[in-house]
Amino acid sequence: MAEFLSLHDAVARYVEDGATLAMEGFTHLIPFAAGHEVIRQRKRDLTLIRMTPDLLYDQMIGAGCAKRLIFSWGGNPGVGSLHRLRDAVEKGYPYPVEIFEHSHAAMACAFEAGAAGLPLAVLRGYVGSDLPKVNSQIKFIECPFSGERLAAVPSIRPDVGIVHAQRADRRGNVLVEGIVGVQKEVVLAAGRSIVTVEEVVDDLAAGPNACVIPAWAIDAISVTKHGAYPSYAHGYYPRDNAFYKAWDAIARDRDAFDVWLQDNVFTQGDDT
Amino acid sequence: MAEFLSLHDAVARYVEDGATLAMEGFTHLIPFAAGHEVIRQRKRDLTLIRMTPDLLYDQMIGAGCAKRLIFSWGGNPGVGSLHRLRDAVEKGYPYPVEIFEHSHAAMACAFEAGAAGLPLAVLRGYVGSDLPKVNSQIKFIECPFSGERLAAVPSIRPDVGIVHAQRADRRGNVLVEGIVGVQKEVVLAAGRSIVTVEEVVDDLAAGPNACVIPAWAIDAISVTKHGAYPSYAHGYYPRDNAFYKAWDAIARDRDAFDVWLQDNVFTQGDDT
Amino acid sequence: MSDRYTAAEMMTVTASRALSNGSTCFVGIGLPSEAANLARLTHAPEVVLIYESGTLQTKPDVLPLSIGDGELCETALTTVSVPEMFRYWLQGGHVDVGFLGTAQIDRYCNLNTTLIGDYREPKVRLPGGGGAPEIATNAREVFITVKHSTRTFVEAVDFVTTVGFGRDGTARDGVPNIGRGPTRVITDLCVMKPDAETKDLVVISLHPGVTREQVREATGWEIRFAEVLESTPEPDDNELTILRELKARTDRHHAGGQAADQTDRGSKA
Amino acid sequence: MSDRYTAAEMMTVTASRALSNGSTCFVGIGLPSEAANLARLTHAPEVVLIYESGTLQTKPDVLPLSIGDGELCETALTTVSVPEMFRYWLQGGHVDVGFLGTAQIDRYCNLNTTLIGDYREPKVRLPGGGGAPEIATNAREVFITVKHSTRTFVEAVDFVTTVGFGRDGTARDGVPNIGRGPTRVITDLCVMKPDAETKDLVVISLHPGVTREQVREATGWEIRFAEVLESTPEPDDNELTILRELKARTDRHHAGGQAADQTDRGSKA
Repeated sequence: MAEFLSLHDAVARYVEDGATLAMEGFTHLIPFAAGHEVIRQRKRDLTLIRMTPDLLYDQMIGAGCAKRLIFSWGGNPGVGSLHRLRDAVEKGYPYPVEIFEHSHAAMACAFEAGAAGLPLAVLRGYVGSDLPKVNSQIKFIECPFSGERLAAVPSIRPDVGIVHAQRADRRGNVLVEGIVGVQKEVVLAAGRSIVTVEEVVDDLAAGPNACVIPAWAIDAISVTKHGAYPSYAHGYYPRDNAFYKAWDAIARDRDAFDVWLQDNVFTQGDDT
Repeated sequence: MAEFLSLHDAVARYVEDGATLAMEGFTHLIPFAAGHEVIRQRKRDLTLIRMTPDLLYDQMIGAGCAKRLIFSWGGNPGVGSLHRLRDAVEKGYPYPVEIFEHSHAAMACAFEAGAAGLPLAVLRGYVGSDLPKVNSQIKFIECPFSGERLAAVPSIRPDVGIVHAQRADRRGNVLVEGIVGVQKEVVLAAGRSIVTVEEVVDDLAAGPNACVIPAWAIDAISVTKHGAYPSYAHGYYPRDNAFYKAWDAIARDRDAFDVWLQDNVFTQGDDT
Repeated sequence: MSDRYTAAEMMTVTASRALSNGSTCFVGIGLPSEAANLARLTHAPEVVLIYESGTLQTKPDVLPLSIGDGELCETALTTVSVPEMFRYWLQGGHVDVGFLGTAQIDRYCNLNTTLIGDYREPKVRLPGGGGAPEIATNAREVFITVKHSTRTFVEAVDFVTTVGFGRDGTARDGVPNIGRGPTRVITDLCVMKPDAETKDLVVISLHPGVTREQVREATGWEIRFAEVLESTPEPDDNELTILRELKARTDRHHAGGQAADQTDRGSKA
Repeated sequence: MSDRYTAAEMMTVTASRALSNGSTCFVGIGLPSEAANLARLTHAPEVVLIYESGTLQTKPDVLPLSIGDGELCETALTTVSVPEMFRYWLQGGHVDVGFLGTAQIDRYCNLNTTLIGDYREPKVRLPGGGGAPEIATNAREVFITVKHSTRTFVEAVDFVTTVGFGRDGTARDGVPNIGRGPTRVITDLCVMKPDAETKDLVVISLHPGVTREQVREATGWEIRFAEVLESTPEPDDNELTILRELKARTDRHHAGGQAADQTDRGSKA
């Protein structure tokens, strides 16, 4: 049952060193504030899972939180590379990061299967691709009815799932609206879930089939205004495209990144 | 791309003798009018698929349209048995009907897999049940990651899928609202799809994540007011519970059924 | 027996008390639905009710006639597709209690809702499994409520639609990712629980005024009784009042629920 | 070359013309997105554009910077979850054309967007597969648009992220339920198609003013030319006007899209 906690307390309680952590948001509702809290609390040896490890995971990897990354597209959308990720993968700085690389279809299916409590996802995928040669998680099975060869990947069932959403009601039910990505799947697939929200309202004002996650499927809710910034929250604020562009220069240089981290993460936050 | 057709023409064009036909609506939005059109056109040897073959399939089976039934719960909800179905299964009247019986979970997953273009659905199901002993469609596979034994059933990919929905816009995009059941899955899984709707509107007035089926995923739309009656259409009319209760006596008796069929199906419809 | 309440009311109230506040319950239609909603309207206002039609956390004002009445959707927190319901919410592990009825039950709580007789030559064809086979294995535990009679409580079910503990009580042993199975059977005569070891049903509590003999006569096998046999607590006045109001509301609603001009149409398109 | 349009404009207009009205197109970000939206704003108003973020039938007024810009959702018919997008809409067989870019491509249209060098010791790490591996196999056919250079058009891709026809042109042979694969590659110099038999790329059309030599020099293998080599039709004024307006609108939007008070915050929670 969802408990309203400060972001500090939610991360302190549920994110342990060595945990498997999925932080999702498909270009929208990316839980940046929560990621910065993970950095501030100097969590280490995390297995980070995310379809699109963009700036958020670049920052967390650069800050030394990760030992492993499971992903399907790692870039700064519309801008270029993730330099902190590349530095970790190519040069082992600040720590080596092991990667398990998928396609989007496989990861989307793996989140779906995780939410469905299954150990595997089956898809018509990876035909002719070299990815199965470099990712031991990708296998193939034969359909017992048609004989067709289909790809299978382990479902994603992280220790902790963190997403951002627009709003919660006072009982802790959460509305996600717009590009909903895999937000619901992450919360349902995770052992523990934290949802940061823009605000708390009396009434979610949701349609009959809206994407609402009930309070009893969530562990902690942290009211975190602008918690997805510099990504966006549909109906609240737009994406700060300028920051995404500016990130390229910050992340290219180890020292510039450290200064940014000091000024924008370590000296921020509402420690309680 | 959706074409607006009369119900007569839609059924005449797409439902062939011997076809596999799924008509869905989970207690809500059951396409009764379309089923009556199938009866009027005296379609034969159909393989009928439906999770809950309630009054609609009792009528179609009693009228002699079916040779096979794939289902997971066959009853008159809150009332009792389906007497026409029982007469066909137990006494072969008017024709013998072969049954393939599943659980709801398996059929829901089979529709999902059908919509996803897969040949099979995998679920944690049928543990300890006798259903796999009497339904050759149910198999078991071993998860290549966990070793767990999981159930597998063929996906449902009918020749024709028919559902009812609240409304279409003038381009043929359809909104389904309330208890959405497997309406979207049926349309996407079927080779051809017919959607009957209460009305056509300028603007669907749907929320950003509403259950909207695009016109290009539908073959025919038939504007059919009260097309789900005596089931209901959320926002349009309630379920006629009295008719569901009255059905018991009609269906118990072969002659009473024939009279009902004559009066309410064969002498109705808007032949064009 | 009491003149304050009927045996059916005793059963419903006892079944409702089994549900704890805040638990998540996947509700079968009929008796389970009645008991679950009574729980919500009395001691367990925060019980979360889920119906297989996709309605999550629903709070119907009247009891549904079918599993997918509009009332369930209108009063739900949200309504999801049926595949999502079975995949994410049931199989995904979010259901504490599956609350089921049945047509037949045996000593190992195996349930039959498929047919009486032989599968290929049925004497009576019943509706089938519906959601029950996977509710019984994917919910953390299962409550069963059903009227007590030898027609229902049989030595051996004709068909295992939904597993309790199998024909020999061991069907769940060593199976990964499976719920505890039935933990309580509530009838109009008594409350039973599976023996912790052997898994066969044991009467743990008799309803007021009910004798062991009555239970024996209504059970198709040599039913066991607990060494310390409790007396089931009686319904209190508040429970009875709320239950009767709920049923009266329900009857009024389903009798008058449809437009008058539709009652004799039956099929007009 | 013309002074009426640039080589980049020639490429975009040619790519846009490949999309037919009413077809359903799964759109990659960058050049494919530009071409697909130009098609929608010119000859193919009924083209259905799908982005992997879940936005179905979207009609953005400006080009998205990321695959999930709010603009895509706001102008979409509806927006579904990402698992639904890949399972029901792509794998379910509702996509006519997958429109992709790439970092490397070989003669058999295999695409590499993973890395340059060896997988374990990369010289350059690229973003990875994203949606492309399954777009390329589950869409009915695939169009590829990319700038022509020896850096991109290589003898052998360092990694097959996304299959065209495999290392020997036979990867699709006998594979059930697979699309036709790449049917057209559009660059700033020419249009190529796979040979019907061998599947290796053949130049079928040179853009106005482009020579065979230029194409040969920009291609990392001995590229073939069709016996009858067409000249690609030039962009018309309407297409150029609409393309330029679209790009100007896009630049204005993305420059001024965020609130001024947020531009230097970068991370504040």
